[in-house]
Amino acid sequence: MSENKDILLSIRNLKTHFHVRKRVIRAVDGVSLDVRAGKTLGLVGESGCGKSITAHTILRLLPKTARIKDGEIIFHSRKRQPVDLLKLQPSGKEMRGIRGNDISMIFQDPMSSLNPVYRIGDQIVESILEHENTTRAEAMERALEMLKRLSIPSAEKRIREYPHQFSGGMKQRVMIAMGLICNPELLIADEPTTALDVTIQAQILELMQELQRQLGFTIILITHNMGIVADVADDVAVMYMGKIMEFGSKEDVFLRPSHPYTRALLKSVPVLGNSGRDLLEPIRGSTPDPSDLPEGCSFAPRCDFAKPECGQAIPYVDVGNGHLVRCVLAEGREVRDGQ
Amino acid sequence: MEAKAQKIVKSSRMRNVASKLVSNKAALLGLAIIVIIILLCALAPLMTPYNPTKPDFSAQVQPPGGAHPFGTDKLGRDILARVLYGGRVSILIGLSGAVGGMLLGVIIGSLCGYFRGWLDAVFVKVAELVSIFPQILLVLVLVTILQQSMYNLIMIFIATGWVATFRMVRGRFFSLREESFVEACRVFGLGDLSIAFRHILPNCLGPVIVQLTLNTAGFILQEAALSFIGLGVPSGTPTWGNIMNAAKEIVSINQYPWVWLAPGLAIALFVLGVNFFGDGLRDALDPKQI
Amino acid sequence: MGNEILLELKNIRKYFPVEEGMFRRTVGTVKAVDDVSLFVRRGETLGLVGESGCGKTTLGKIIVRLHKPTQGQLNYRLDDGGFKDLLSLDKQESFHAHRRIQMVFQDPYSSLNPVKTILSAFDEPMRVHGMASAKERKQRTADLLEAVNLRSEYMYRYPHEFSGGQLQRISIARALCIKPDLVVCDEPVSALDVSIQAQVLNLMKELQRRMNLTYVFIAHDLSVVEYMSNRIAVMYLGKIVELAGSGDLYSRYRHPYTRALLSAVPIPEIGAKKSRVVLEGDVPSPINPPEGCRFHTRCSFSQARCAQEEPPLRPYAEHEDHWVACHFAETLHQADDWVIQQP
Amino acid sequence: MLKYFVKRLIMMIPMIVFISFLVFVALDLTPGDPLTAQFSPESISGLTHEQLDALREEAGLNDSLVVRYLRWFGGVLKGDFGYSIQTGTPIGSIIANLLPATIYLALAALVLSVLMGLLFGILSAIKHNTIIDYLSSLFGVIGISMPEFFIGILAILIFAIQLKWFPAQGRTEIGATFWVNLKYILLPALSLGLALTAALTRYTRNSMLDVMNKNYVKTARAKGLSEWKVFYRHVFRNALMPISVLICLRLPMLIGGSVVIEQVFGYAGIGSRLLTAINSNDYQLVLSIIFLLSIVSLLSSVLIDLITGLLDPRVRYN
Repeated sequence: MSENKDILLSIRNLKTHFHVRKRVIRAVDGVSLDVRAGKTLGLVGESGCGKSITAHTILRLLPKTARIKDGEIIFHSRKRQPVDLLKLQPSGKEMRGIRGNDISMIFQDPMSSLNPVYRIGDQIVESILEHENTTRAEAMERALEMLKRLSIPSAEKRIREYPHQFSGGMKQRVMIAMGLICNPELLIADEPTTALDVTIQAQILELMQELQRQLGFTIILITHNMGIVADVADDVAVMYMGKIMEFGSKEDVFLRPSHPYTRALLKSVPVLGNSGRDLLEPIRGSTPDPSDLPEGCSFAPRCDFAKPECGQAIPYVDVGNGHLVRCVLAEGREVRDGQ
Repeated sequence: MEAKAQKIVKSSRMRNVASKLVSNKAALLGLAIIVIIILLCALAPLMTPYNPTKPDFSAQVQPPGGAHPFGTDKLGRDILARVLYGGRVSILIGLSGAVGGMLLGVIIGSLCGYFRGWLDAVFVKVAELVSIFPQILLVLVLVTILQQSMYNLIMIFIATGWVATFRMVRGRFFSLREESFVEACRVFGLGDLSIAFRHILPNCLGPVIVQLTLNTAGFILQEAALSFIGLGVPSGTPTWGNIMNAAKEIVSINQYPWVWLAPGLAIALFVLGVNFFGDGLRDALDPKQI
Repeated sequence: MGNEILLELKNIRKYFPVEEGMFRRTVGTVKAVDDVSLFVRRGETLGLVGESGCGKTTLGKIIVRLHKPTQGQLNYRLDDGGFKDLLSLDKQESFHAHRRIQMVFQDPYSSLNPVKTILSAFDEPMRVHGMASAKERKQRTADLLEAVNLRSEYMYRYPHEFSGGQLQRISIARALCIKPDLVVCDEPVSALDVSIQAQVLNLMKELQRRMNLTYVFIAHDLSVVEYMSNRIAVMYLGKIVELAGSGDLYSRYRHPYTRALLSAVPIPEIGAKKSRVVLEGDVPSPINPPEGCRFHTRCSFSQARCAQEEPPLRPYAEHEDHWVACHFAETLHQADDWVIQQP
Repeated sequence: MLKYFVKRLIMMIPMIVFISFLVFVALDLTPGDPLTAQFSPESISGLTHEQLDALREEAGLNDSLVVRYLRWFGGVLKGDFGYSIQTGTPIGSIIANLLPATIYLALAALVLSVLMGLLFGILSAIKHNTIIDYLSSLFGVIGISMPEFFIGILAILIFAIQLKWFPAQGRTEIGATFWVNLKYILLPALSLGLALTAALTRYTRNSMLDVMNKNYVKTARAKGLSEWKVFYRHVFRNALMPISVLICLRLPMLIGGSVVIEQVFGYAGIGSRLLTAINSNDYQLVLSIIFLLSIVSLLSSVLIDLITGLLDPRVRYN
């Protein structure tokens, strides 16, 4: 995890735990990541692996029961001094200055992510007026231009309409418009197309890539769909039970998968074209209870290559120019989490 | 195969609902109040020697203390006796009205919720009409036609009390009707009535019981108000409401407050208990709260 | 896989009235399923794929008679070999026909009655369909739970004590308790986690082999449908636009919508050069679908004829099992940008 | 928007007609001679039986129920409710000067309870799971458990008699200014409104908490808005709609309750007049008052319903 200039966000040993009645759920349990500026990082894993909590921790949008136990998130912004987001007051002035302005976020379910009683235009303009002192008319003009850029038909009319008059696909475009209106440096997309049909999903992913090419912002794309990551991401981080099992470029992870979980995940997903000739190999058992995770590697109980050492601390190993694997079997230079 | 051998126990929903209730102190307090007051009223003859209705002109308007722990009213009748005997009637009216209303509401609600069509449209309009009419006015209309009696009062409560349960059961049927387990029953060829009453209805019992407690509380208050203005239970049989009838004059409010304070507090305490218990029940039965 | 036809749908239509206003006046009709005909052979898996609103779930529910179709026949081969329209049976026959066709639902958490034990969920259907002795029913429940890799003691538990994957396996076992020949599976794995999906899909394949079951497999995820199905029907706005063997559909697709669907599915592999076909705008409203071919408003190959004349679903060239509903199916695939996937 | 208002008003007409028919049927079932209800005592006193019968025939009292209903309803629409059997004065005038007092009381109770209910509800939602939340839910439970008249009597004992802040009885006094009238109405309005205040507190809290978990609130926070702006613009506005539905549901109870409260406070409104009418079997007056009170309750619930339409564009636009 080298410290060079093109890193926009570096997360070190992040631990976000939840206290629910007497149990402690270690949702994010020591995550370290570097997000390259202008690129797209795919954060992939099954539900409950902590990918969404990691993203919410970046923007400090966590419920009251959450506790950030450890770690730091350095934001190397172009517009301001590097700052550790975890040191800021969650709803303090400085953090709010970043949220929606330098780092913005869009969510999974477009149907319920827009306020039903406000017009579309007003909801987009609200972000501009919050972060920049400009006139409402000027802000509305920018909102209209952004809606057009997201190819929403007859934008002049639709900007005055209400969310219930929009389809799922159209609402997600409005969300993207809202996220990009203050031209942020980082857009976090939490399962943006999971609730959409596959052809609409293709439109949205295509749109996001096109806008990234034009505006140059960085994307963290959170999904459980390996296909989307292979299609859109530049770097990939595979998460399981609150830890990153494997991190590397798209080619590293898909052509040279080195962690047993990544390999098992790729073999358990049907791929279009082989039409059922070779049988899927499901991962046996089921995800363990997050409140009493086993010591060492939490994938060990379901892993075909499990060995006794998997019970102790697991090294985070660089198996080849930045391709990191958290597994005893991996050969290479060990990397400290904190570094 | 499943990982560890889980302890195979015939666990039941009722057990985990009960365990959640026990952990809710307010619900337990509520239950205690209800049980104590009902016991006191039921065992009234043992608690006080006095007759609640026989006037005793030698002991008019005595303040609490001595022979009369709660004092006596203008006709020398012992207030404690009247509160205890009166409690029986008030609780009986409140409970029977609520139970009657619940049964009616469940039956109509289930049929309308499951079969819809014109039956549903008719009862929705009827329910709307009944809820537009302030309940007291409906009672006054019926009181002017029929004469006052405890029996008529219960009938009136049932005639107006079914609406809340009806709306709730009908709503639950509308949503449950689309659930897959109901569709599965139809695919197995089970009959409509057995689906409605043996599969869907049991899922509504939780909120129905909660509504029962709320209705009981509501009717006790309603009976007290009606009896207080002299249109509920005729003053011959004492109830918490008509005991307080004496409190209409200012002089009795000020000079001998004990006459109306005891029954008033009895109503408030009992209804408070019912509400605490009802709230605890709602949280315990709410599937969302693990 | 025998080629004996088990079920034949003939010109099935299902229109839902759209009501508005105080007096629930009907102001339009949603043509959810519009003149669909197809057959299912015994032992095969017929895939039904399409995006939301295409009518695949409605068609599935018509097969199990949860919905009564506005028009059309549901011909089923009964034990004596003869075909009967399930929609015109008398009360008794109609009840017994429920044994033949069963359904597995999408949401595992709502397909079992939360206030009843697993045993009673199995027991009632068996009892109603003539399995007299309670002991025998309990034994069959135990066997079925073991058949789906679950401990038979779980029959005494309540649904809220199981995970999504376990519940879905229980629902599959329950659907088999009265020995159906045809099971309609409506998005059986979409609500499950990726690793659990593979377990359930393989279980369904194994049960099909062991009990000679026939599946109608409904899903929006083309990769899952292709993995499970022998033949796949692609639906759009209430109609079947293409029907072919799963291998054929992938490599020799002939309908522009199938092509767009295939190109939109993200592949978890690198290096597969794939030209992206991105459709414009949203799916039109099913209340008044476009005239002629319903896809012509979004089809990049559409010509004048497409807007006037609705293309019938007809066999494509000489392939016996390949049907397509497009006037220009024979010529379109010659275009150079037609192929989207280098194998 | 207008279409929605007009539609709601039209929907009300069948309801009014139905209520009036119900009331008339009840009137018909009551004993007592309808004649005395249609003619002032002077005009019919001293007439012989035959003349009374002729009068009855001429007034069409022997016609079928429906015809008499239509004539009665026609009169009602013109403000002619007939005569009070007991006092002989035209019912129209009795209602004219007593109904406004009751409406004034119910309105005051509504305003007070809505303000207090929303305030406590919002406070306990914002300060969720703190002492404030606990106290206000306790206040909520106690408020809905106390009978209204008991609260009234306690209020009189403490605030009127002991502390002498407010008059114990009565509605107004000669030459009373607005402020003096306010002093008269405060205690009755508070007692009448307490149950609604308690219910509103609980309901507002739950409705606010429910909205706070919605995705669009998370979106609002993700825009960088301050907690206060998120509450004010996004949470409160959406929480208001279910609350106005509750007010609409509880309004009939408010009007019903005023009958009891007027008795306790000796507040001369249509409610207490209704009770005296019942005790003296003045049926025509009783049922006319009941008819009017239910119309008021219907009108106010439709009004609240329209406000809901105003707030929620989905209602306006579909």
